[in-house]
Formats: sequence, C-alpha cells, structure tokens
Amino acid sequence: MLIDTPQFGKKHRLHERIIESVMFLFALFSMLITVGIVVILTRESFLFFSDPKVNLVGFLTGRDWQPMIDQFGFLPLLNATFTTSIIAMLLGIPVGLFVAIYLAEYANDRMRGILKPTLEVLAGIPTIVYGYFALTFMTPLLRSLFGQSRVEIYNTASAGLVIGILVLPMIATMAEDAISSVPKELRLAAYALGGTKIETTFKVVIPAALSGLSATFLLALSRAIGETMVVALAAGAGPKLTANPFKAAETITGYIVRISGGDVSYNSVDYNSIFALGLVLFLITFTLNLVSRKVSTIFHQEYE
Amino acid sequence: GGAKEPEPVQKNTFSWVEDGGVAGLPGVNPLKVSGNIITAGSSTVYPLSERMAERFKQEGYSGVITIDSIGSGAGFERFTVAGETDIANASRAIKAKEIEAAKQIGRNPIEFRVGTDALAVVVSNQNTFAKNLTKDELAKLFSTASTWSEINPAWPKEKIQRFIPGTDSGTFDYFSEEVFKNNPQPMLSAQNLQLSEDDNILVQGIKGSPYAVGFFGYAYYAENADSLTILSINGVEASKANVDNGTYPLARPLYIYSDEQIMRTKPQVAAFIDFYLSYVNEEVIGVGYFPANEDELEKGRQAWLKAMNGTY
Amino acid sequence: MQSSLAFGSEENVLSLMEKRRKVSLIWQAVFLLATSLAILFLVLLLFSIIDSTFGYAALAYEVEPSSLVEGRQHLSEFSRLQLEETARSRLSSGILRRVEYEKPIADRSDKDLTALLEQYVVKPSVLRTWGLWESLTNQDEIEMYLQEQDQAVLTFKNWLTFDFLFADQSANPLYAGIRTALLGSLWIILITFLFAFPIGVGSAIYLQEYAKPNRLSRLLQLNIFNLSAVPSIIYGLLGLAVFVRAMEGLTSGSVFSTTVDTTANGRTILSGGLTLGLLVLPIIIINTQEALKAVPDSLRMSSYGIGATKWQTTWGQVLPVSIDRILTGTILALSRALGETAPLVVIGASTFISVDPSGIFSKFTTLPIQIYQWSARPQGAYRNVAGAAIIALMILLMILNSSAIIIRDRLSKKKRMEA
Amino acid sequence: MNTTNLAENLLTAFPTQSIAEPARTIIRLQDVNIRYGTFHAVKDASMDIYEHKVTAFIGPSGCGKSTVLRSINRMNDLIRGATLEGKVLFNNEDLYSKDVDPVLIRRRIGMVFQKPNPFPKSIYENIAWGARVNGYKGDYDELVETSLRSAALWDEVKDKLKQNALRLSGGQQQRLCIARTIAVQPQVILMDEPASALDPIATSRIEELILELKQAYTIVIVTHNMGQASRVSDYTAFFMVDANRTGYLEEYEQTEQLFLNPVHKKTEEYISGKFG
Amino acid sequence: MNTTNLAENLLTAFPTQSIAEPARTIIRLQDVNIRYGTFHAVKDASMDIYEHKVTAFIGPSGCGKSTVLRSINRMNDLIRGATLEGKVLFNNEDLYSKDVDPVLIRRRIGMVFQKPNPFPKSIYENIAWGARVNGYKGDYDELVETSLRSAALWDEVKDKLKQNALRLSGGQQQRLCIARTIAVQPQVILMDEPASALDPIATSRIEELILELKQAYTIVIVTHNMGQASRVSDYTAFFMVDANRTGYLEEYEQTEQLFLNPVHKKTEEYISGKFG
Ligand SMILES: Nc1ncnc2c1ncn2[C@@H]1O[C@H](COP(=O)(O)OP(=O)(O)OP(=O)(O)O)[C@@H](O)[C@H]1O
Ligand SMILES: Nc1ncnc2c1ncn2[C@@H]1O[C@H](COP(=O)(O)OP(=O)(O)OP(=O)(O)O)[C@@H](O)[C@H]1O
Ligand SMILES: [Mg+2]
Ligand SMILES: [Mg+2]
Ligand SMILES: O=P([O-])([O-])[O-]
Repeated sequence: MLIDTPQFGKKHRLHERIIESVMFLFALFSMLITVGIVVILTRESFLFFSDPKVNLVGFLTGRDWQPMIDQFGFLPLLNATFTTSIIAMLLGIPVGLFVAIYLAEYANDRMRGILKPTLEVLAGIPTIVYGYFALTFMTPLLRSLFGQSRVEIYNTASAGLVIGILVLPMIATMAEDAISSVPKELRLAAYALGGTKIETTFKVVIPAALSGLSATFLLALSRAIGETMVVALAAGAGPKLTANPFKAAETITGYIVRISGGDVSYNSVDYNSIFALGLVLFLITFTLNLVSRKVSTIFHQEYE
Repeated sequence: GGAKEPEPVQKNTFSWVEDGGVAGLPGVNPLKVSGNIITAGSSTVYPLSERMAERFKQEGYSGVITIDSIGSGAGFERFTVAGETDIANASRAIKAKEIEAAKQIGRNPIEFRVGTDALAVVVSNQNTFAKNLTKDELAKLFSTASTWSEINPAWPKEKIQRFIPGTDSGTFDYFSEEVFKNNPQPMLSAQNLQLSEDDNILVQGIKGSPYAVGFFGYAYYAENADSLTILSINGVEASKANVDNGTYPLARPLYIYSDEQIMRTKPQVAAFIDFYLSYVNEEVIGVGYFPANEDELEKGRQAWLKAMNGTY
Repeated sequence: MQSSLAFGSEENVLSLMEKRRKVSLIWQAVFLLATSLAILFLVLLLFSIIDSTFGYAALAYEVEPSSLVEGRQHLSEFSRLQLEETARSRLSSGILRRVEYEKPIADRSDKDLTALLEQYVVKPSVLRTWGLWESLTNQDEIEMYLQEQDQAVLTFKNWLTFDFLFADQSANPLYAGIRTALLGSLWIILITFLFAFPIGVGSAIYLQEYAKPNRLSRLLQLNIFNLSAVPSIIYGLLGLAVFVRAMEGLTSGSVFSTTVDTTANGRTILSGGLTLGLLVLPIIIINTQEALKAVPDSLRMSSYGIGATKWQTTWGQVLPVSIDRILTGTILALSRALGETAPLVVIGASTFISVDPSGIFSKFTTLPIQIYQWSARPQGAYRNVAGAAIIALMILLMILNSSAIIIRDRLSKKKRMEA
Repeated sequence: MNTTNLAENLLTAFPTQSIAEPARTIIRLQDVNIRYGTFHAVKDASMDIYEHKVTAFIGPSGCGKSTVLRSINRMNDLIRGATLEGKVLFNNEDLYSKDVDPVLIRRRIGMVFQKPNPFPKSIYENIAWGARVNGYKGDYDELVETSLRSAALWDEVKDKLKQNALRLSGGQQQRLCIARTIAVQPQVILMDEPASALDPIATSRIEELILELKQAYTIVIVTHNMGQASRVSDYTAFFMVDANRTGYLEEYEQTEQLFLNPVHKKTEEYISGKFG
Repeated sequence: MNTTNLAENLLTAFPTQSIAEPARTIIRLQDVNIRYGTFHAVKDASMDIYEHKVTAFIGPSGCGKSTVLRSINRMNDLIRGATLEGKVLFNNEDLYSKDVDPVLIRRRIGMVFQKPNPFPKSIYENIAWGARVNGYKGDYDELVETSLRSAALWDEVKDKLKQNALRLSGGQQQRLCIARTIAVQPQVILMDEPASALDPIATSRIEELILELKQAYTIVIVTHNMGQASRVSDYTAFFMVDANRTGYLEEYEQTEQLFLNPVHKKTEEYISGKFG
C-alpha cells in the first residue's frame, strides 16, 4: 500500500486541536480589549466619583469644569464636543453625500478612477495634519471672512469644519456603498415611469438607501466625537459653556489630551477625571456604533 | 527613607573628570560621558535644559538624554513619586510635601539654581492701550474683571481673553502664589480662560486678539517680541538690570533638582549637572532668560561638591 | 371624464419638463460642486503643508563672516587655511575637542569645516520666515522687513533637506531634524506589526474558518466592529493604565535584566507599539476576514474532498491565495498606526530625545508626536520644520500605501491570469 | 364618485379591433443597429409595430430581444457603452433625434420588467410616484384606484394601500408594476418577460391582463414561452443570432401565420423545440 | 523505473465485471433524511451502491441529488445547518457514528465537482498536495505520473507539470481534478455533474474516463443529461420532489431496466422529457 490506511476511528489530531484553540484564544483577545477598556475606565472613574468633592449629579449637570478648584461639571466639555461634531456633520454629511451621489450615479469610470484614489489619499492623511491645517489655514480663513474681533484665534468652528473635511472621505465612500447597493431594478423602474435622474436619485434611490446612509452618518458622528488632534490644536484649551462656535472651548478629547500631555499626576483627581471623561466618551461612541450597526442590519434585511 | 550613608567610593574614579573646571567644580570632558539621563518638568526650564543638553552632546556626550516638557508639578511627580527621572526641571522651588514624597522613595532632592526668569505678562502688539499694570490690577485682570474698562475706565469696554499656563506648570503655581496669595480659585474661575502646557498655544492665542492677555516665561516672549508687547508691572520693566537688582516683581528662580544617590550611581547625571552649572551663564541669555545671581549659583556648586564629595 | 387632462395639455407637459430639466441640471451642478470642494480641500491641505516647507527666511548671524576674516562676506569664500585657522581659534574649547577627537580638523573636508563654522561660530538664527505663497507674491513686504532689520540676511529655504531627515532634534530650528522621530515611528510600527498581525490574522481565521454561527461568534464579530470604531484616544487611556502603569516592570524591561540602568519607566517603545497594536487589531481582523471571504468555497471543498483537514486546508490552500489581500489590509492598518498621535500623547511619549532608540525598552518619540510638539513651539520657524516633517511623514505613508497597491496589483494580475 | 365608470372608460375608450382590421403603425424601426461598446448586439432590424396590438418578441437567449425592446423607449441610454444607429419612429417622430427628451418618451412608452421591481414604498405611493413626478394634477386616490383596477389588483389590495409593496406576492408585485405603468398613461407598454419569474397561476392572470389592456394600449412583450406568445400576441417577431453572436430579425408575421406556416427554416426549428 | 507498469497495475488490479455478475454492496443508505435547518431536503432515501459499478443519480433540479451525494462522504458537514438522520454504511461501517473521522472518510470516498476547481498551484502540486497531507511516503514523481495517466491527462501535460493548473482548458482541469482524487487512492469517487460545464468533446472524454475508472473504483455520478446516464452507468437512481419541495428516491434500477422499462409513471414522464 502506498499510503498507510488507518481505521475510520477518530485520529487524535492534537496539533489541529491546539491550533484551533490558539486561534480561538486570539479571537477572544479582542473581547479582552473591550473588557479591559470597560474595566479600566470604570475602575478609575469609580475612584473619581468616590472623591468626596465629586458627585454624579454635579458631574452631569454642573456648568463649570475646573477640577483644580473643585468644579466638576462636564457640560462645557460635552457641549464643545457636540458643537465641533455638529459643525463637522453640517459640512461632512451634505458634501460627503453629494460626492457619493456623484460617484454612484453620475461619474463615469474615468472620473471615478480619479476621485476614489483622491478620497483615499484624503482618508489616509494623519489627523495631526488636519489639526495643523485647521490652525494654519482654516482659522485664518474664518477670521478674515468674519472678522478678527468676532472669531477667536481658537474656536470650535474651525476645528469642526476641519473634522468635517476629515470625515468626508469616510462618509463619501460608505455612502457610495449604500447607494450603489440599491438594486438597479429600482432605478430602471423609476426611469421607465418617466422620472428624471434627479427625481430617481432623491425620491427612489436615496430613500431605499436610507438605513445604510443613516448608519454611515452615525458612524461619522461617532468618529467626529472621538477626534482628538484637530480639537487639541484648534478648538481651544479651556472648558467653556458657549453656543458661539467662534469662541474657544475645550472638548472631552481635547481635555484628555491636554491633561495627559502635561502628564498626569498619579492618583490625582486630574488623572482620574480623564478616565471618567474617557468613560463618557466611550459610552457615547459605543452607543452610536451599536445603533449604527443595528440600523444597517435592518437595511440588509429589507432587501433579502 | 532618608539619605543613606554615602558608600565609600575611590577618588577620581570618573574618567570624565578633568582639570580646568569652572568656579571650583571639576572640569567635565563630555567625550568620556555616556549612559542615559532622564529629565522631565518645567516647560519654562525646557528651552534652557534643551540648550544645555545639546551643547553637552555637541561637545561629545554619547548617551541618551530625554527632556519631557510637562510642567514643574508633573516633573516633580515623576521625580519624587514615580522615581522615573534623574533630574526634575522646575520653575518654582520644590514644596515641602514633594520633599516628603521623595523621602518615601528614598530620594533626597538637591536643588541647583540655574537661572532667573522674568515672568512676562504680555498682550498682543495690536493692543495699544495697556502698557503698565499694578499688582492689584494684575490680580483683577486675571480673575474677576470681565472687560478691560473695569481695570481702567480709559480702556475699551471689550471682553478680556485670558491665556495662562496649565495648572501643572510652575508658572501657574508661581503666579497664583505671587499674585493671588496661593489661591488659584479666582484665577481658575475667570471667564474666557484658556490653559495650556504648550506655550505656543498661549503665544498664538494672545497674538490673535487685541483684547487677549497672558503670561509665561520670558523666553517665550523674547521669541515673539515682534508680535507681542510685554507689560511693565508696578512701573518696572522686565529687563536684565531690573531682574538683577530685584525690582521686577515677577522675577523667579529656575531650578533643576537631582539626588545624591542618583548622581553617584549614574555619574553621567553628575557630569551633566556639573556641565550645566559650569556653562549655563553662557547660554541663558540666548535662550531668553537671565543669569541667576552669583550667590545662588555658588550654592548649587557647593551642593554638587557636597553630594559628590569623595567620589572623584 | 378625460383623466389624461389631469397631466395638463401638451404645452403644460413641455413647460413642466423644462422645469424638471432645470432642477436636474442644478442638482448635477451641486454634486459636481461638492466633489470639486472635496478635491479643493485636498489641494488646500497639501498646499498649506508645502507652503510652509519652502520659502524665504530672514536669518541673523551672531558673528558675521566678515568679522572672522577681513573682506569675506561668506564662509564659502574662505580659503582652506582660513577655514582651519578660524576653526582652531573660534570654536569653543569643548566643541573643538570633540571635533578633533572625532576627526582631526586637518583631515576634514572644506564642506565639513564650513558647516562646523556655520553652526558653531557664525550661529545663524531665524528672525522670520515666509511661506511659499508669500515668498512668491509678497516680495514688497519682505523687502520692507529686510530694510527695517539691518543685519538680516535673506535666503530661500527648503526646509525638507536630506540633512533634515538624518539630523537630531535641536533647539535651533535651522538644525532640527527628524531622525530620532523617524526611527521611533519605525520601531513602533514594527512592534505593532509583530503584536497585531499574528493575533489579528489568527482571530480572523478563527471567525471565518472555524467559528460556528452561534451567539458567541456573533458577539465576537459585533465586538470587533465596535472596537474598530472606538476613538483612538481611549486606546491611549487603556495603554496608559495597562502598559505604562500596571505592566511597567515588563514594558520598561526591568524584570528581564539589570542592564536597563534607568529607573523603571513604562513609557517605552514596547508600550507604544502594544497600544497601537490594540488600536489596529480590529482593523486587521476585519481586513483579513474580507480577504478570507473572497476565497471561493470551491477551493475549500476540493481540499476537503481529497481528505485534507481543516487546518491543512486553511494553511495549504486558503492562506496562500489570500495572503496578498491580508498583507494589503495589514499595511493599510499599519499606516493608520503610523499617523496616530493622540494615544501616544496620552501614554506620554517623550519630547526631546537626542539619541536614537536602541530597542523596545527605549524611550521614544514619533513623527506625529514631533509634529505636534513642533507646532506647539513658540518660534515661528518650527512651523516650517513641522511642515517639512509632515511631508516626510506623508512620504513614508505613501511608500507604505504604494507597497500595498503593488501587492494588490500583483494580485489582480494573478487573478487576470487565472481568468 | 363613480370610479368604476372611470375604469370602464379607460378600458372601453377604444373598441376592440380584430386582427383582420388594418392597423396603424405606432412604432417603426428602420435599420436599427445596436452595439454595446464594440460588440454588435443587433443588426439591421426593421419592423412596424401596430397600435392596439400585442407584439411578441421570441428567439433564443442572447439574440437581442431585450436590447431591441429597450431601444424603443431609450432605456438603453442608461446602459454604459450602448449605442444605436438607424431610426426608431414613434408616431412618425424620430425618438433618437437630438431635441427629444428621453424622459418624456418613457412616460409615453412605459416598461415592465422581468423581475417585479416595486419601489420599497407603500402600494399607494408606488402608483402615485410616477404621476407625481410627471405633474399629475388630478385626484390621486382616484388615480390609484383606477390604475389598480385596470391591473386587476384592486380587490386584492384595496384594504392595505398603505402597506409596503414588497410584502405582496410576486404575481401581485408584477401587476402592481403594470398598474404603476398605467398610472402615467402611456400609449405603449413594453414588457420584458413579465411572467417568467412567476408561478403558472400568476402567469395566466398576467396573460389575461395583457389581453384586456391591449384595448387601450399598444403592447410589446418579450417571452421565452412559445405558448405564451401564441396565446397573447397578434404579431410575433422571431429573432436569431448569427455566428458572431449578433442578433437579427429572422421573421416577423402575424402570430397565427408565424406559428402555423413559418416561412424560414430556422423559425420552424425554433418553434418546434429543436434548439434554444 | 516502470511507471507505466504501475499505472497498468492500478487499472488492471481488478478484473472487469459484467453487469450481470452479482456485485458487492459497498455503500448502503438506510432511511436517510437530510435537512438544511428546518427545510427537509431529502426524505427516507434507502439504497445500495455496488462496488465497481457506476451509479447515476438523475432527477429534476432541486430534488436533492447533490445533497444525497454529499452525504456519502460527509461533505454536508461543511454546510451550515445541514443535518442527517438515518444511516450511511460504508463497508458496513456507519459513517455517521460518533467516533468516525470525516477527514478519513473523504480520503476513501473522493469527490469531483461540477465546476472544475483545481488548486491555484502547479499541475504537479495539485496532485502531490492531497497525497502529502495524507502522509504519502512514496515517490511523488511516480505518483503524479500514474495519477495523470489514469485520468488520461498525462500526454497532454507531461511537459508542463510546473505550469499553473488554472491555465488548462476546462476539460483538462476536470480531468486534473479526477487525477488529484485518484492520487489519494480512494475506493469510491463521487462526481457531481462533472461534465455539465464542459463542451461536447471534453464531455465524451470524461465519459470514456469514467468507463475506464470503474474497473478500479466505485463511481457515483450526478447528471442532468439522460444520455450520459444511460451511456456510463450500470445503475440509475431517479429522484423526485414532492409538493413540499422535499426530494425522495422514486425509482432505483439497473440502468437499462430503468430507461427501457420504467416502473413508475413519473420516471417515464421524466425520461421522455415531459417535465424537468
Ligand atoms: N449591458 C450590456 N453590456 C454588454 N453587452 C450586453 C449588455 N446587455 C446585453 N448584452 C449582450 O447583448 C446581446 C443581446 O442581449 P439581450 O439581453 O438583448 O438578449 P435577449 O435576447 O434578451 O436574451 P435573454 O433571452 O437571455 O434575455 C447578448 O449577447 C448580451 O450578452
Ligand atoms: N446549502 C444549502 N442550504 C439550504 N438549502 C439548500 C442548500 N443546498 C441545497 N439546498 C436545497 O436543498 C434542495 C436540494 O438541493 P440539491 O442541490 O441537492 O438539489 P439537486 O438535485 O442537486 O439540484 P440541481 O440539479 O439543481 O443541482 C433544494 O431545494 C435546495 O434549494
Ligand atoms: Mg432579455
Ligand atoms: Mg446539484
Ligand atoms: O512649565 P512650567 O515652567 O510653568 O512649570
């Protein structure tokens, strides 16, 4: 016999078992990261909240954040975070969506061949570069447009707009995916009824892609909320509760990076506060990500 | 804790020691120094230490030297609590409780005075009205006042924008001690406040508006003298003469700190401090600060000699 | 009742059509505009960087060359003898000793001596810089500035020179370079790769090839998608608490040997690499899964059909076909790591390191950190240096990405051959 | 309001014409050649399509039936690389002349596809949509009801007009697509294998519907099913494909004629099931 | 080295058996029910497959031919949600008993698929790989040559063994897949429509090959082509599908018998082309 023929009885393929177990452990490792994040953030936050000067209600409702003098209201940071993110979305969503529509419905292959790599380049640029861009280009631009006296040198508008540019490629590519995956038959149906291209796009294609698009927008929002370097460089370095986007204000991420950039003293309330804020940030983005996934699975079900 | 008995070490064991030292210190031959030196602390002292480190290297030092600009407080933290660093840079003297902490980990901080900073209170050069402030006005400007006209009715009724060093910085501590009697509360509850350990953030911010004001180490003003205006305090300008004769109210000492044990076990640290103390006066002006007065420098040299006594 | 009238007369239909056509055109213009805007952003971004990397600089000399040798305006006009003499007489004793020690002055080239004299004797410093745009369009202002500053010398400076890539950090922007940061970046992504690649590919193989479609594997999958969208600064906090603080002994190397003569310190390349490893792990897993998904099932079936085991099939058939895409995905993930700043700032990357990192227990700085620090420096000229460093970083990223594209192209060529 | 009357009007507006009566040409193809990029898909097709008749296109797969059908309402415009030479006349107007807007053509010449493709909206909206974009000013409820009645769907859906159309069965969806097409009041309806994705019962309902609709509309239908062609159509066009895979019109005749007395040998072979 | 002899040995090791001779049962299905999740794909299939015979599975699309075929070497294990009840015996051993390793079964019962699916490696490696993972210790060159000869491919590829297998023609690829299966020396070869993706000439070569191979192997082949079934097989199993789309074995007979004298009406209708 050329090949020795064992019985059918199960051969104990030990190394196969070992390999499978190792792979399984690797897969579990990612779970460990999440657990690690949650445990670390909650543990340190617990230390923060167990500080006698801090209380949860004050944290959630206080209008001043200055841990050094026992002001622990995170609203100014949250407010700035949302200000920059909303500005980012105001720029990123329409422009990104329109670019996506252009790519999916209008551009010919050659145009797409130029635009997609362009977007990839834009997406691949490190965020620190965007921060630098905000500081050296966007802020001076805003100040010359709206007046030096109205626009502070650090302001949430500049940071927000640049974050909008930063998330634009992500929105454009994901939105294009969502739009392109709308079945072609729907477009044909609309055209066959005498719909123009724009009517077809806005009234048939976009509504059909809506859940995919909203998932994209939520993910982009989450990305904007978590963005750090742009706000660290351009938004300002002092917590401030203001609705005016031309004023400086500090975001959650900006505060974390400022405090840790100045190094954090062990066991100080500052050190614990960045973990508490990290927890807030994690909860916000985690929720957005989950909702976004949920929304996009709904989308997939619709077409099956 | 507490300082241990210095171990008896043979004289002249350090190959880098040579003749021709400055002012009683042994001479240093950087070519013979290697091994790493870890420093962290004040962003005010940072440019000076950076300059000294660079010169040390240019003259032949072949080890690794790191300088983290994280603020005096954090620098002491790393030096006295974590025990991570060999040298702490500071723009204020070490506090009693920091010495306490150091003792906990068996360190005994030794202070070396390296220079003097005139803390600069600056406005943008677009600001044409402010020239001088009394100390009381200064206190008001950085706390309760909301418009410039509240300081001086002749000044515009415009909101004050404040840019100050972060709470971990020695500059902040010094200012709150000097101007606010060690109570940071009013300063931190002021409106339109920006805090940063990065002095450029402050410089850019102050440049950005005629109604902005801020303070930081003199060197940062010197670098940006063309776009910033420095205010005189109580009518005294920040100048070498006024710093030397002690009339400028916001002049403050710059230090580096180390520990006897470290200097003995890591001779490169001792060498660097020796080198630092020997040549700092040649570099300090270029960096934008002022030389410390001779007595203070001499105290540092004596401290060095005492710490290293019998080891070279 | 004639319902066709409800659509209006022929004329109405035509005029409505005219309106609809117009709306269509307007929107098309809007889409085009949005797209142009996106391109414009890229152009502006690139321009703002290039702008600061080239341009005029006004320099001041601490010692005028003419005061060293009578009648010579430039070091380049010095004779050999004058160079050597000036070097011996004007270099400070410490520096002279180092210079002689490394290579005697007599043996040094003219170029070398000129550079020495320039750096240590003439000591140029930057008074002011102008961007490329201003340099080209605003000559008048530059002229005026020069007239005000009597001793200023104007030169057109390219900040991104070869020397810049290989020089140490410096307190003088004219001599600052990125070598240590570059090496730090490379070390970091090496660690990131070594850590995240095996674990990432392993997890992906498990999820794609082994996992049964049960709740656990769905949970794992969901978890990975979530992790991929967690803000990078949170990874920084995780790295700070776990690698820098909790595992300090390990990450500083002090548990391994006593040769690490520093006081223990967790802010090492190892900590940075591991932190970024966690950050890119989900990306690598997702990319690898995509690569494995693209392998046709028929390949697996035919392998099982001749009696191969699961691992034999995976290792012998599936991985060889998908390795290109796996690598491409990994490289893209690594280029993300290369550009990250925030997590490293949080774990406390250093600012001034004058000597190259020597191993995984070294302190480090990386290019993005360096850029961040430089843009926070008070001297204006550091903005130019930061611009040059950004270009260097982007070139590095481009090299990485184009290697990914090359791999991808090779793959598609292979695919074409197959077809 | 008497919506029922309206529906009757719509259907009885034109008296049934028998096949024998001479019919008016509504669409004329003249030497039509269609290419996809460089691939020559259909060559030299010339034919007249008559008003209020059902014309069937048959032929083996890939012979260009769908291609020709799409050329009639310029749906081919939407396919990258598709080009047409020759003339397609609709009421003597050249559909491919420069100043013709394809959007208007498609309203006049509607189309129903192989796979039912309702919009993922309510049944009501599916019908109202086309009318709305085309500027319909009448009563929408009435329009929806009339159209659904004409498509023989009203009774099945009248109680769930707000329900998502995707929840209808395949056959219902296809009838909804027909109703939607009717709602914009075209003159011609093109159908590309409208029943091939449906079960036999749904198929026969569609066939019945076609026979009803031809009283008001001109219908062109592509089918693979010879029985279907013979059952529903008045005229049949048989397409073939040559050695280069280019399609051409082999034979075009009244349906009875073509099925009972095919002139060409290929036609005979095809309808007798020898290939295809 | 007498590789030729080896090949001859391999083929002539077993004398040709005529259909009339009583054959040994090598595989027995007993009340096999197969489900995909909750969908009941095949019900109550029982049959004997005889050694050194070719058994053909025929029947309309979706009747479960492939499903039953895959159950014989437990390839169904690899399909998510697939479950089996009943017994599949191979040489009287239950293939679905707990302690049986499916990997070993697949070596004994090889499989060839509808679409030729060689590994994207060289021709040589395609053959050697299976042997290697199964721990073959002999001469690989010899093995490759023998296997390729057995699959009637040697002469065509002997000069390009290092070439990528994907560059072969479809028919060659399929013969390579057969050679690859032979190389691990199975007892049974399962073939799922092995020629349906091939042109007529390649198809007839595969058919010839099957007739040769049955001297050494037991072959089970799924085919849509009735002619192919009658040409190559000794036994034919006709599967049908009931109203619930569940497949079952309608008739199983010697091939001649089934095609000439079908017992069941459905069988007769199917082989005469009335449906399917
Ligand atoms: N979008 C396209 N791009 C390129 N070629 C196409 C395209 N659509 C069809 N073709 C080709 O044109 C020829 C005619 O195609 P068409 O779809 O009109 O045939 P058909 O007769 O409708 O076939 P079927 O009965 O399969 O629907 C075929 O060879 C087909 O491959
Ligand atoms: N992986 C699967 N998951 C779920 N259902 C399946 C799967 N594979 C096959 N089926 C279903 O099981 C039934 C039998 O399928 P099978 O492929 O065995 O039929 P077949 O007779 O081989 O058909 P064909 O001639 O088309 O190959 C079909 O209804 C099919 O839809
Ligand atoms: Mg067709
Ligand atoms: Mg099958
Ligand atoms: O950085 P400081 O010098 O202000 O401590």
